[in-house]
Amino acid sequence: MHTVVPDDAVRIGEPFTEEHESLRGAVRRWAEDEIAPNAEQWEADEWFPDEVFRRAGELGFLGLTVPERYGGQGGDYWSTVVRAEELARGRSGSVSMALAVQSDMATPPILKFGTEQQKQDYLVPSVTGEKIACLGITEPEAGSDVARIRTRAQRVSDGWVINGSKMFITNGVRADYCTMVVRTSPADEGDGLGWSGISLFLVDTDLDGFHVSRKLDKVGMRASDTAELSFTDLHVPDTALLGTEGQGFKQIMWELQGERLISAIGAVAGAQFMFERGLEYSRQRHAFGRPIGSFQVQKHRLMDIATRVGASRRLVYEACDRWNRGEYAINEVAMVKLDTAQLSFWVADEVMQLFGGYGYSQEFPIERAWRDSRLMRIGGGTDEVQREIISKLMGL
Amino acid sequence: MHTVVPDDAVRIGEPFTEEHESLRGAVRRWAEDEIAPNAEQWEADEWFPDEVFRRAGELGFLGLTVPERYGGQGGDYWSTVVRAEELARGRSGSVSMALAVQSDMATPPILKFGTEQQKQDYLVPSVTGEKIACLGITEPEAGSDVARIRTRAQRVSDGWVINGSKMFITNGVRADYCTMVVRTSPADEGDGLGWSGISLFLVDTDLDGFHVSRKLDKVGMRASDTAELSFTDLHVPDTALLGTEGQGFKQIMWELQGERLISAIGAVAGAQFMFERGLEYSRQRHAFGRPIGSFQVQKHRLMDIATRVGASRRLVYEACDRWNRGEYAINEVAMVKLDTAQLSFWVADEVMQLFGGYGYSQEFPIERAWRDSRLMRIGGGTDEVQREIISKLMGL
Amino acid sequence: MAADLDLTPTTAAQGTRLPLYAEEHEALRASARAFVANELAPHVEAWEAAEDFPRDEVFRTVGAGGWLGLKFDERWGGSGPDYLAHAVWLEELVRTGSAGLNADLGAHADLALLYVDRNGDDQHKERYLRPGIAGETVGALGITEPGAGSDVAGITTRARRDGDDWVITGEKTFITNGAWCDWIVLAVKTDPEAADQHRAISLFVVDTDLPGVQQQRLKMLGWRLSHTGQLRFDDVRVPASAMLGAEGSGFLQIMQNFAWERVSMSIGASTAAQRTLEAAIAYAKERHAFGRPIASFQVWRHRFADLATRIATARALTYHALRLHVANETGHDVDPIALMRATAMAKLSTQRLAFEVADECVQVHGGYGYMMEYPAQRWWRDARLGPIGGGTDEIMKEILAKTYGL
Amino acid sequence: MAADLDLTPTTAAQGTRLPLYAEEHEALRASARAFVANELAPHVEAWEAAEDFPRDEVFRTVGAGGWLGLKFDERWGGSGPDYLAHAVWLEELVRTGSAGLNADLGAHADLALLYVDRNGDDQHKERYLRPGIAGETVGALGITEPGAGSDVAGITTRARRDGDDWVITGEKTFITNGAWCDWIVLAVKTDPEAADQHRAISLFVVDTDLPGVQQQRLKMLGWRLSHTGQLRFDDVRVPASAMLGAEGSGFLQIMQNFAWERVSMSIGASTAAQRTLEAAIAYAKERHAFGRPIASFQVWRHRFADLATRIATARALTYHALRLHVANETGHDVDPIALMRATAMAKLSTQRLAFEVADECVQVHGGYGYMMEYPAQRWWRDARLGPIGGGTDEIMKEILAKTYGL
Repeated sequence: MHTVVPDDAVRIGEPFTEEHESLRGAVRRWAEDEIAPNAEQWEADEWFPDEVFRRAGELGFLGLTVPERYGGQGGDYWSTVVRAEELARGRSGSVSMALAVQSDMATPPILKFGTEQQKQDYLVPSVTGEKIACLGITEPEAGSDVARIRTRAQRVSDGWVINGSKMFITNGVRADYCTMVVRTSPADEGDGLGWSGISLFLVDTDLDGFHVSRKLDKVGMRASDTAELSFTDLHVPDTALLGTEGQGFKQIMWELQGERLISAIGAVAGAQFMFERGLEYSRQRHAFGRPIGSFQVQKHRLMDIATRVGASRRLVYEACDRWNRGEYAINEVAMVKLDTAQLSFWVADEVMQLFGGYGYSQEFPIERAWRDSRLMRIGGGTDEVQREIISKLMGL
Repeated sequence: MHTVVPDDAVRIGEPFTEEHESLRGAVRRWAEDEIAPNAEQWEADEWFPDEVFRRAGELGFLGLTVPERYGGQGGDYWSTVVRAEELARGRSGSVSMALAVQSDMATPPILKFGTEQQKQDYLVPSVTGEKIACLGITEPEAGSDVARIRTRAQRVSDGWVINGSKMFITNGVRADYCTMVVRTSPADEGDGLGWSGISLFLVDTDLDGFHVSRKLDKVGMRASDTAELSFTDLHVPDTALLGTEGQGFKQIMWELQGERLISAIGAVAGAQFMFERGLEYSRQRHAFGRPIGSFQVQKHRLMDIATRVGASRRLVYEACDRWNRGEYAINEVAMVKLDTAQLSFWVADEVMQLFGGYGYSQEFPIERAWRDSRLMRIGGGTDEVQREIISKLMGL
Repeated sequence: MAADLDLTPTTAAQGTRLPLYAEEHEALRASARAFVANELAPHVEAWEAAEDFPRDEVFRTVGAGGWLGLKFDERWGGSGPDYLAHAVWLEELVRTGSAGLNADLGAHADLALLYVDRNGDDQHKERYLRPGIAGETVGALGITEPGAGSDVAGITTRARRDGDDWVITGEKTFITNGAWCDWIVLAVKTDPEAADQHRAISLFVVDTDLPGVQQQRLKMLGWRLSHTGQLRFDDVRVPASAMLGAEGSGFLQIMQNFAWERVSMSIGASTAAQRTLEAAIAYAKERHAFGRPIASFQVWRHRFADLATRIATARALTYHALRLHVANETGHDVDPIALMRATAMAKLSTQRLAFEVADECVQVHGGYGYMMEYPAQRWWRDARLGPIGGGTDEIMKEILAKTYGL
Repeated sequence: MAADLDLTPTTAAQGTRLPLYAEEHEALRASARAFVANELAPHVEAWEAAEDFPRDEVFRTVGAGGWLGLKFDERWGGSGPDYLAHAVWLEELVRTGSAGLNADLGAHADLALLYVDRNGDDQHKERYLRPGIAGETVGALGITEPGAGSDVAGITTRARRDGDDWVITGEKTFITNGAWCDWIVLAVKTDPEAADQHRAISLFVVDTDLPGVQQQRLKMLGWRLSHTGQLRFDDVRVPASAMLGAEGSGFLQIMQNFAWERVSMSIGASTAAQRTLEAAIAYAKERHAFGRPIASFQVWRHRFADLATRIATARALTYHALRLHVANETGHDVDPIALMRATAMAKLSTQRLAFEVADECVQVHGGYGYMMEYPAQRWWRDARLGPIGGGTDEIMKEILAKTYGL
């Protein structure tokens, strides 16, 4: 009989090997020892130290799937899964998000599309955490709609001149460079907007003409810096072009898969973490003389949560499996993005209700997780955008 | 201080007078004594006797708001509310629906738009139950979209010749006449379909060319006869035209308000009835050694039901109040139609879950109410159509 | 005849069988709206940013406007009792857009003053109600404790007799105005050993400048402009005259006064839901995505239609509860079970809904919905208190279940 | 390089870390699909209209096709054990479009035969399993009673010792195949006074042609083609050899066999949900409203996207439970708690979902959805059993809660 158990899985039914589990331990220790104790303070500071990036790099957590020749660990995608899962124990959505932008959003296009020089100049120092990266897609007037970006690069003799602006850019205040989506020629059709004529650039943030217009004040993820950027006659050399001119839309579509997938992994991990907090509280807290977990309504609430978390995790793992094998699983990725974004906020909200007044109070970490998790249904393509993708793939 | 209590209300906070409450008693007795005991058998027969119409007429229940000079009771709309509420105790959605078609869908346009002769010929015998009426709007290819009807009446020297078909016509198998929506001229624009050029007719079903193509086999409301009708060179006299030629769309839009409102009243009443069945069962049925109503999850389920029923009833009453005063409350009516259609099936479904296996069994009446109540989200304009109406009225 | 058929949709009505507001109330609404627009709304963004507002100035201005006395007799400086007038004020107060500000005003006028008015003697009213109506002092209501969230009978703050005085010890939390109130109506156990625990509780009015009282503000997800706090009472000595109502009557008083708390919360939440939906729609009409206004997408149109329908339903129930409450207050013979059900159901119908509307409002704003510079996020945070505060949704269901014998 | 970037969405995959079906299973799928299409599906509408199907012919045909023996050893006429092969069969069986037919086949192969295989001795297997696999006799599983829906420990059917025999008295209901089975695996109390009620129950295989057995068919909302029934046992005498497994081991056997019942129900429901969604989409593409295909309306497109996402999620969990079950059956060291959670969660995730999909399928059909001539109404009625049968959704949560110590 055919076996459904991989030989090297350490737990039946799970995709992880011993190597992954040992990485899990290392990430968890870092998250619990070095992040969690500072999480509240960093939120209050509306900033966490750049040192976190360097420390993550030192520990090897920024290049888990990057080939060793660029300083990475050369692991498979399950290493990334492990990192994203365990980072939830750092209790800082802000740090998790910032690191995900660094390793799973802004830099994979460099590895995939970049020249050797670009890899040396940007990827290698990003893996060590010496350089901090951000990703520039969204614009003030083009939220979920990449095809409508207006930031333009004009060819000049010795490179390109970029004008425009970018919005909601995570790490944007502190980044050393930006992997940026720019229009290099008008779209073939209609109003000149559209998916054609878009290219990617690697832009150093210390260049003249690169401005951080403002640091945005967000309702959650407050330790993470989010910027509005503007570019005025920003001159970049020819070598700033990443990949093929005019292929940027396709390239960024590819990037978005990894972006959405890591956000989905993190969302499930966050939901699991919140479930555990709820479970713990339901055993400790008493009302009307008994633990609130003994009230059937709270018990069933927790089991509804456990079931949805359990189910969502399995679809995420299936999508990870495809991504790990190099498939372009746009359907599964859109599904897990949609599903887990809703899951994570729903779980946070249910756990808040379980905590009652204490859930609403800033004395307990529930309300912060609740605020943080709400971003998922907006960032990386809203729920509505994911539904558009899925329904189009169904031929609708 | 201003008083919020009408002087003649018999219960504080309720809109009913003593007169209404006495009518309520009469309807309830009829429903409990003469309908409920036969309901199961009629469902099995897929028919209930025509006698039910005549008995309802005899008791005065078919002309509650019709002026006395046409044989009615000359009451206000709250009488209709009382009738619809108490008929739920007859446990026959089929009978409730058939009577509602007679008194609140097919005949109000006669009273409102008809000539004196039409009132004498159709309204008066409908109030007594001697003539049974049906309403012909929907067509096989125009479900929720009145403007797209294709049944046509062609002017001839001595009247009109009608060709076409109608679908899902309640009372259509047994009706003596049909209040019918017919296209009398092509619409002004586009493909000749559209809201203009539509008129109403009163058509005797015994005329040559009027065919009951088939009696439809439905999943619920099985004692009620639903027909597909077809018309082949059906000749009607000039006097068959109801109201003004070409004004039929407006007239039927008006009719739909009363149709949706009575369906909403019935839906809430049905939901209330189901809630009471659930409450009763939750006290009687034991599991794990105690009444299932003592399990918190079932308790909260019932209270969720009670709350939604309670809230929906209040909006229905507000809409009834407007209708009673002659307002064209299209927004409120669409809202109560949408809300109560969802409510009544949701309640039936929750009560089925409470009943467990017995809810699924035909030994108990729960599964029939469940099937019956599902029609509301489809008939009289689907949920989706109501949302279109409401959003358009919000300027969207 | 058909030619005369007027199919103009109606938008508002005042009928004979379902009356609520009278003409005088609509006149009052205009002046309430103007007051809110002129005196409060212009400051809200600055106050919210500072998470503070000038207590005395605001309470006195509102008091001088007459808005704190609508429910109370002229004898004590009020203009009522007219609960409907106060309902109009609550509806208009929502236009401040700050649930935290409204909560502080409400904890004073709808809770603390209400208890004094309904359960106090003339001496209490002279001392607390009259200056309270004028906005000269600020009150709070102290029931909830750290260890007893929704379980009133389970409170442990206690008062022991010492000669003619009572000496109070315990802790209260989640008390709106608790961080800065001048006085508080406090639920304490005066007879912790009572066989009937419902007779164990009494109410006191306690001045917060007495020795042994500590007040501390709480930081919360929302209502950040409110001065919700916790209070400690260490051997706080009060005279016997500080007792509100009869000894052992506290539980009953609390249960009776819950009716208005729930009605007022329902009015606030259903009105806030309506305002928030309007703001969401306005934004959706203006903001474009994929080259069209967001409001032109069918999924948003239908979502707005669903929300509008749910708001209408919840508001209809709220008005029903309000009608019953007013009838009850004006000497009509209202079935107490019907009143209890209507008020608990109204709270249950409105609070989660108001939050869900706010959540959709955030969603329609996209990335901007997550930004502090837009008020959407604040409405969303603020609205989340509703299903928790004033008795959680779960507690409402428990209360309702009791009325059905479950 | 970008020019080589292949963004063709993938549609199916078989990976190394999350393996499930092997190539041999996909081959089996093709023949299962052909069998269902040729032997069963063509008759379904007629059978459903008659609410009956030719028992012996159908069971023998399915048996002869080898579909009843995939999970069982060759020694008894099976071709396994291969639960994955059987899972493939269950997925394809959904294409009959008749949950009632599938239920009768499943009650025989996935419940009755499973119990005999796992808990019976060679004599039992010779007598029941071998002819059962061939489709020559039809079995059922009798646990539920009129007074004990989900409460296995609360059953009252009892067997008392009489010499070497046992004499059984009691009643069972909601037993699939109960109305026409040749034999039934019956849960009875053999020691009603046992201190540990979990040791009070034993299982017997009882022939239904014995004196004192009465079988009656039940009429239900859905599953109308199934022969779900109730049985009465009036002093039914069976020999000691009719006992399956050890005396007092019944509760444990039942708990262990629940795993496959839940997995098989989850496979059925998640697959039915997928098929129903496909049918709904096909109809929406073809049917026009307001001059356009219904499928072109954004609210329907997004609703379909949501359903597809939820189905994918539930199926992923189902496959996880299936993986664990297979690993457990094939001698791997599976954590029993993980298995119990995965199977209960899978059932909880899939059953309500399958119904909700069917409900949307009715809705998209409009008036036609309500008509018996379209299968949508049948799928909808049939699917509603899922959250009730095989342990209600509420019971699943109770079971899960126990695994978390709640």
